[in-house]
Amino acid sequence: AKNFEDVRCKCICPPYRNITGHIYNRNVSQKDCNCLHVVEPMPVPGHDVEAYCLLCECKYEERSSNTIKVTIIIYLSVVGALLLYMLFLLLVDPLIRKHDAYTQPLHNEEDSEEMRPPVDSAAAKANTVLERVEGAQQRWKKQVQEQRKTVFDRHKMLS
Amino acid sequence: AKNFEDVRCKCICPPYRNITGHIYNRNVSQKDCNCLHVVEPMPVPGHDVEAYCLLCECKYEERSSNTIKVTIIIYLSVVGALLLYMLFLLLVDPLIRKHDAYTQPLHNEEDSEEMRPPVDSAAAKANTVLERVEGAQQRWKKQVQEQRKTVFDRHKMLS
Amino acid sequence: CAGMENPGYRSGSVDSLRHRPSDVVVEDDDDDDEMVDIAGATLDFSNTDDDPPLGSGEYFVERGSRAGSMSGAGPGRLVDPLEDPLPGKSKDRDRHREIANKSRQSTVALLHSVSDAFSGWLLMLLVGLMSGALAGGIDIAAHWLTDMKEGLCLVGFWFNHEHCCWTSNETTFQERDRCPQWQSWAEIMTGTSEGALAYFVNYLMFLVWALLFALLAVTLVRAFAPYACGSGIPEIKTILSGFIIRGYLGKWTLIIKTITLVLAVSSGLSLGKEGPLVHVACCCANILCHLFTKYRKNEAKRREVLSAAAAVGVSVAFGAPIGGVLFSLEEVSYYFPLKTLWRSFFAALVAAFTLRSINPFGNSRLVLFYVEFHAPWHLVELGPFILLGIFGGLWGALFIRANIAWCRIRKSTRLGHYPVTEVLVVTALTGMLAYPNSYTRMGGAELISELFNDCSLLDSSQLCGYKQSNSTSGAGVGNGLADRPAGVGLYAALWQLALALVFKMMITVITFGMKVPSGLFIPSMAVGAIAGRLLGVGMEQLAYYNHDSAIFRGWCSPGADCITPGLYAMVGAAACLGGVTRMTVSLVVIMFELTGGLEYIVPLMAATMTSKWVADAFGREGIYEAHIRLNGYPFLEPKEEFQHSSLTADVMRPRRSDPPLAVLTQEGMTVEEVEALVESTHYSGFPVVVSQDSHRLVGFVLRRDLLISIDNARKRQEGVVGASQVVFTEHSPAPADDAPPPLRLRGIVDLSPFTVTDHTPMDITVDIFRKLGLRQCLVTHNGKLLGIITKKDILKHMANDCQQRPRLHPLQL
Amino acid sequence: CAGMENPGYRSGSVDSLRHRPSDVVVEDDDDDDEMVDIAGATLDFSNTDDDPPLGSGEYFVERGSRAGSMSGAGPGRLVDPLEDPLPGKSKDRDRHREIANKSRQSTVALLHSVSDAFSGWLLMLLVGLMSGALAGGIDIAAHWLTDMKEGLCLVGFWFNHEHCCWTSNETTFQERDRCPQWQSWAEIMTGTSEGALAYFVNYLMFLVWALLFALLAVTLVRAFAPYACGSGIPEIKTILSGFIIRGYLGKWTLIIKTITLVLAVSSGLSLGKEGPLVHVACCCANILCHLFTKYRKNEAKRREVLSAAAAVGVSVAFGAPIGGVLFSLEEVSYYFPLKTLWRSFFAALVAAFTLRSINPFGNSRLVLFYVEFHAPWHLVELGPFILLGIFGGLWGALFIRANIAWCRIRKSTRLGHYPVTEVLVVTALTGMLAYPNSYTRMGGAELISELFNDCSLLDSSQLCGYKQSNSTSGAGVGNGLADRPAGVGLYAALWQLALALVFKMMITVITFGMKVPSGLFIPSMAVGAIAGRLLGVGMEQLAYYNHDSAIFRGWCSPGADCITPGLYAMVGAAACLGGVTRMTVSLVVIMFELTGGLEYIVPLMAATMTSKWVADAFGREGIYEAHIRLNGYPFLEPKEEFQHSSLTADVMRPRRSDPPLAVLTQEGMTVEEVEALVESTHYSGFPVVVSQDSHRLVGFVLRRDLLISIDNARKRQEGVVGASQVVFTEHSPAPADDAPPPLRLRGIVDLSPFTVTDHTPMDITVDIFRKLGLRQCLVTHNGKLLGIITKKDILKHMANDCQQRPRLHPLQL
Repeated sequence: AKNFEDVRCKCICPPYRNITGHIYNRNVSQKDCNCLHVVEPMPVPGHDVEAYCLLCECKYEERSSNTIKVTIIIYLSVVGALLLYMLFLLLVDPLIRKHDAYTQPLHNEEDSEEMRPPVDSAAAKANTVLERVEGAQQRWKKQVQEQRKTVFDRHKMLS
Repeated sequence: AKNFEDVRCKCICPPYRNITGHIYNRNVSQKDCNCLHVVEPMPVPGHDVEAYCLLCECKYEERSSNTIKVTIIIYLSVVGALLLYMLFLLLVDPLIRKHDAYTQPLHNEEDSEEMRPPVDSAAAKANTVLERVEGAQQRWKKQVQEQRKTVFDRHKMLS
Repeated sequence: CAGMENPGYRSGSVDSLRHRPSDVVVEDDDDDDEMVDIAGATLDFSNTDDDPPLGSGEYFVERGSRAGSMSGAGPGRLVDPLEDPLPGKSKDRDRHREIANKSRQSTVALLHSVSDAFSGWLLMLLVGLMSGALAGGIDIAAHWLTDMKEGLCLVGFWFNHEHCCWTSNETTFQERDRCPQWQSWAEIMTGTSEGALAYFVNYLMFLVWALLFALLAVTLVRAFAPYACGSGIPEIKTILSGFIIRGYLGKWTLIIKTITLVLAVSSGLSLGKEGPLVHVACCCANILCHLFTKYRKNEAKRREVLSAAAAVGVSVAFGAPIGGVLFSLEEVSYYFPLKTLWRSFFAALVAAFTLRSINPFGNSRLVLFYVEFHAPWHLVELGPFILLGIFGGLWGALFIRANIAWCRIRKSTRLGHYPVTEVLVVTALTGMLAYPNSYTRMGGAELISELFNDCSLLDSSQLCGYKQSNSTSGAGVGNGLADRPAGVGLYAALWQLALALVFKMMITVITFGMKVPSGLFIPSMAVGAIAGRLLGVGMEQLAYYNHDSAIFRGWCSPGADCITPGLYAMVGAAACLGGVTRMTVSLVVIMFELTGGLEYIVPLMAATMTSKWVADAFGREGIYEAHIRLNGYPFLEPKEEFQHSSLTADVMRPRRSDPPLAVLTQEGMTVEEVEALVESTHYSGFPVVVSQDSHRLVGFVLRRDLLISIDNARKRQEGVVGASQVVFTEHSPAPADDAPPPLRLRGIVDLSPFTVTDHTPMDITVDIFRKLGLRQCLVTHNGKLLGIITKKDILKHMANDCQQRPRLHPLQL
Repeated sequence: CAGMENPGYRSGSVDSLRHRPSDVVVEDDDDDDEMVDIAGATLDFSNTDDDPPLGSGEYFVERGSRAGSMSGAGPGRLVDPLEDPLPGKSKDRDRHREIANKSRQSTVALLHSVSDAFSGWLLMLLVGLMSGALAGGIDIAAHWLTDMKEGLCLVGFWFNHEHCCWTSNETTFQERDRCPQWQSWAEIMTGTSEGALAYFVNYLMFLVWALLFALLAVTLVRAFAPYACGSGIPEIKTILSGFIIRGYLGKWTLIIKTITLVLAVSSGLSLGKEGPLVHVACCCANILCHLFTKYRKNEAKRREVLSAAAAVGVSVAFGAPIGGVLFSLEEVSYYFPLKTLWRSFFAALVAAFTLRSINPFGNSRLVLFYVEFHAPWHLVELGPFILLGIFGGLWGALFIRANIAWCRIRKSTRLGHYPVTEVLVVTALTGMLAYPNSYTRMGGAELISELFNDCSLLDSSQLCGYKQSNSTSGAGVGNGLADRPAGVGLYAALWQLALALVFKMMITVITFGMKVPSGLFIPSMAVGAIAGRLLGVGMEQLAYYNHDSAIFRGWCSPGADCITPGLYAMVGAAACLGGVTRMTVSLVVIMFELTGGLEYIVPLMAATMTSKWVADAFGREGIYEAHIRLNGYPFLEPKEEFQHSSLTADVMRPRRSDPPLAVLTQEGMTVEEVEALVESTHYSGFPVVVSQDSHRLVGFVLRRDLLISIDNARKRQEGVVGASQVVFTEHSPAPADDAPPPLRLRGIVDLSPFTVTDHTPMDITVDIFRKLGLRQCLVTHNGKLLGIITKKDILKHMANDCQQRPRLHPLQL
């Protein structure tokens, strides 16, 4: 977009005698960022220019509109993806895997840590990548459930 | 001293066109410390004043000449007193107390800390103020001797 | 003691142990680590899921609750996972030694050793870069979403209001952000920006967006990472003190916290992003630790990295690297060695640099409310500054009480069951009340920025609505800041500010602690800044109308610039923040990094010190300690002095009425007996003694190690049956001919457990626990093992102590 | 352990002990203190003489030498005086409790408790005021004396050159300090200021004054307070680590150090006043501690005050309060709790404020070389900055080696016997070589100030001797700093600077360590600043003549102000100082408090980090640690990691070949036996065991307590004779009918000695010693007392370890 260049020189000129305040914006290089180059048309006659310019404050500013654009787009897509995944988990997932919904919680709650892992690890090593992902997702879901219980139900943390 | 007042406004004006640099000093209040009031006579014609003044830098400075005077005098008198005392210790003191010069060093070197002090403290309590001062001075001298031995002779510290 | 299990030592003396036949467990130096990993239920695939944040171990909460339900069941509640006795030495040291030895042999190893040495710095660099980048992204996105509530940029939806009008020439001196490219919702929907209808449409859209953002935030938190809510600083303090909250610093927490922080800030709720940024930085650090072997396996080292990450968080939140380091030192960290100081500083710098190069605000500054003051201040002004300090202290104390009371209600009543509804209601309330008042409608950081601003001639905001003095001579360069009488605009602004003050004070109490990411710094500072600005303007007008009174005569002559209301706002902000968090030095440093002026150290210090003293008079805990106590985290406050004259014997387990301590003897017990003992108790470790009679302490063995060793031996070692003797001595007695071969387990015994005597005063014991970072310690009497004392016991004892203690010298820091 | 003698605990449980008949020794809580005072040979009149700086105890050095001559004589060389086991808790806590209890009863007591609480802050206020005032006096006097070498002010001898011409209108743009009121010695004596004769007279007078000042300084030091020489920082580090150097922080040291510091600085020697100012501030703190009961009697508390005083010293030396606090934290202090952080900061602020109100330099700044930079820097410049860092590191390493070698020569050869001659010769050498070169003739701080200066249009020094570019348009406001070609003046200046660099590098090596007060900061910074300025001017000219080369094209267009030589000088100064002292964070903070610009954190950090890494590659010790080791102070370096895999059993006494440990049994020994045991050994403490057979540890008793108790009992208690039993148990067995009554001494036994097991790895033991500040610790095996380990043993072991250790990862901080 041509209108949105990434540098500007902004001069703010306060009210002076009977002239109201003004803001001047121009696309100039840092070297030229001063009152004489930016304030156009000059609202005061020649002999007053120096005094008027002393009051004005000129600032050279840079930005990267690309960074902004990319950041916003990434942000929106992550939020979108998360929403979709949430919907998936809420609506689709329960339908697919209704069958193993009964065994998992039991297994999670009562097993002591010392005994379970060797079995898990042995099992995990033998499986395919897909099943591993599956397993990881299951574990993650259990973790989230645990966290939810802790924070929202039992109020043991972060309350 | 009337010549050394404690405030000044010092304007340093760098070379400008064909005028060499100048330093202006004046006794003015902080409010009046600016180029227009201090630079006199103005070396440039009226229309150049503003430009010339922009280059000059005026600083308002304060000092306390009394503080300086008092500090220096105190310092000199302390140094003088120390020198006199040193001379006294070097020349006069040994003459006065020739008699007990023999016992002291022995006493200092061999006594273990646990045994000596009770005697000292018992002795000190019974005495007059003058003798206490005397005693304190003696102890101090022993300490300095000890320090001197440590630092200068044995080089156990601060080398 | 438990927690004494010390791989460093073990491998140090492994040469003498390795070749004995029964030493099946500790076959490899690293084997131990792997066992731990297995025991911690972490699979090989662990890199793709939420790793346990600090090594292995159960969920802390799980343990906590279980422990709670069984309290009084026995002596040592050894519920905390394994740890080095002293933060992070042994394992790392061994690696060094190994590397040093190797590198004598080859040049490759030399390179390896150098890269190993640099990996700490590299990690810091990465943490700095990642946190800086994330903070930049959060800033940009939050700005955009906040402005989204008001309108849309037509030339590119991704621009916020300011950037939309960035190059526009149509902005005016009065309304600097108005340009045709930016259209409010009313303009888009009804075509007009004036009138009641437009106002109503804008109001409605504001509310709708706010509710939408809040809903999204709380839903995402609930769905994906409940740990992402809140400020995070209390939990990080707890983690740094040595406890483990699994998943708290994981990948999902990071993602969700980043995303929802933007939403929460944008929804207009009275919260800031500083605390959550600390959490985000710690998540980054924890995740990046997985890239380095050195840090993946060593909890203590990882904790040092987390300390540095806390510094990084504050560094990017305020653009104050030094302040961040001091914040981590003063407020967050438990153990802060010099090495960490250097590294924290480095990481904080890198992060600040990254953020600056992203330049999220377009002003080449790291924060929105950066100011550059150079106005002088007069000694007399210390009076009002101290007044602000008192206000800050009072408000801090009040806020903590009110917020804790509210959180307790949330925790214990039905309110806690409707987190989503709560967030929505509070958002609606905030939005409805905030919109009509322009000072509450804008974001917190923007408000602070406006309040910190001193009214130069270039400013046109309502707060600068002074009557123009008649001496506007063109020659008076820069003298436009002289005292002026207040105009109508300023009086209106003051009223709005006063209302905003009341509103902010109320709403912040119920906002902090909701189930969205929420920081406390910005709201606290906003309250203080409003109060300070009000006082500052008051002082200014007082000085203007009383030039000749005794106090103002010397320094406030007409035409002189004697009082800067912006400075008062700054001091007020520092005072209120100090009252709430009880920071002092770090706060002053942060404030002066914000302003770039060393001139104001004295006013700031006077205000924060007063604020701290006043607040301490009403309760010694800062908001973070109060939340830690509210949630019952096992946290041993390092600042507080323990003021009770009990002895260790009074606190240790077993108590007089309890059954005796469960111990193992170094020889004479059979495998079956050991198993029975282990099964019958829940302790995670057992002391080993010479004999049941003498009770002379030999060492300490962990339940887990014991179980796994016996298990392994039964499976792999020949002849080990239930009747085999278990031998913990170095040289076992010659077995009887017909007896099965003994099971030698000296390898798993920690031979250097920490001990104190039963006569040790508790304050010394507490100090030992704090300084050495212990979890447990054994108690002896005349060389006999008497009992065990754990961190939990100490916490319980201190809690009792706290209730009984007379509160008399709050001024004694 | 010895060092465990713990009055806090004792009085905590005194209720149960006090009324037993034989408990004659510990009758009063404070009695113990007084006994100590007596034992320390300090009389009631002690306030007028040099008090022991930190409680009682012998001269540390005396002990050291004695211990050295008898090494190997027995197990525990318990040569260190009594101390609280954990820095400063017990006694203070008891006072609190007492006060808290009392204040429930009356309002007077409430006031008392408040004033007690405030006394710490009051003390800090006083320390700040006193140190600030002294620093101001030193600055003024040193300036005056320095100028005295050149001439005299006719209108008031107390004015230095600058103040003599302060209001003169006759100064010119070129020679800003020339005015008729100030006359050089040549003018006064020969009447002319031109020509060879005048030069010769000035030269001669310069030398004469320099020699006189140096002679005075060294004589005064020798006559009154030999401890006033040197920098003082190594000794203060040692004191803060818990050791006692009697008289080191006394009144005489303060007076003499203050006086001679001025003389030493004025004599033109290559030394600064920063280190000695730290010593002066610590002396102030120690003396002021005597005003407060709370601090007079508690060594540990006093040590906290000293930590704060170190911060104050740097604060006034550099006008950098925050930098000072960090310096104390990073470099000086051993134990730095948060409370100390706050108080240090407060004291540092007060001191800086005091100094500023004295305004010694007349520029409203705290230091001579304050600068305010705002020139931007470019990323490419990091290259030269890192080069400067490498230079700084190399120089630092070289300097440390050379200086230590020189000091070793001084220590071991005949050179050490002529300190006065040495000082005079070095002064003469310095004066002769320095006078012809104007950059060495001026003082160190002045030189640095000149080098830091960026050449604006207002400057006329030789260093700014650029050819005027032809574009001196009047409109180019403030654009006079653009790159210019070097002129003749600048080339001359560069030559002089190069010579000055070589000279400074040489002369500083032999100056530091002479028997006058001498700081190291200013000379180090001067070396760095010269190098940096040279590089900066070089870069500037390179950029000027190569505008279009690849590296300069982007940012160094003609007419742009792209390289600031003053910034290079600043970075160089930081790098060299960092190389010598190995400070990092505190140094950066000091530098940026000096410049008031946060923009330069990254260049400064890059340079100091590089410098530290490079210097560490050549030797891990900073100059202060090197001096500590050279002098053999008992100092356990808290930064260094112990990298050796030995066990406590290898280090403890008694060794295998030694006779067994001397122990007392808790009952069964007679008074005579005890006395014989005590007489036959030199240990300052003895463990108490249950019986000689079982060797089960009961407690620890100090030699001094034992002797005094027995002595007292023999004098005052009826029936105590040589054959009386000494009983350390709580309930003594019924004595036989004809036996004399037993002497009960449980009251003096420390029942909570620290113990470790013999299997504890040494690194853990070292860590315990460091963190808990122990002096000794008992070693047990299976509950049996085995031996004792002291700090000295550890130091000896670490020294051996140090020699054998492979030096491979210097980059690992």
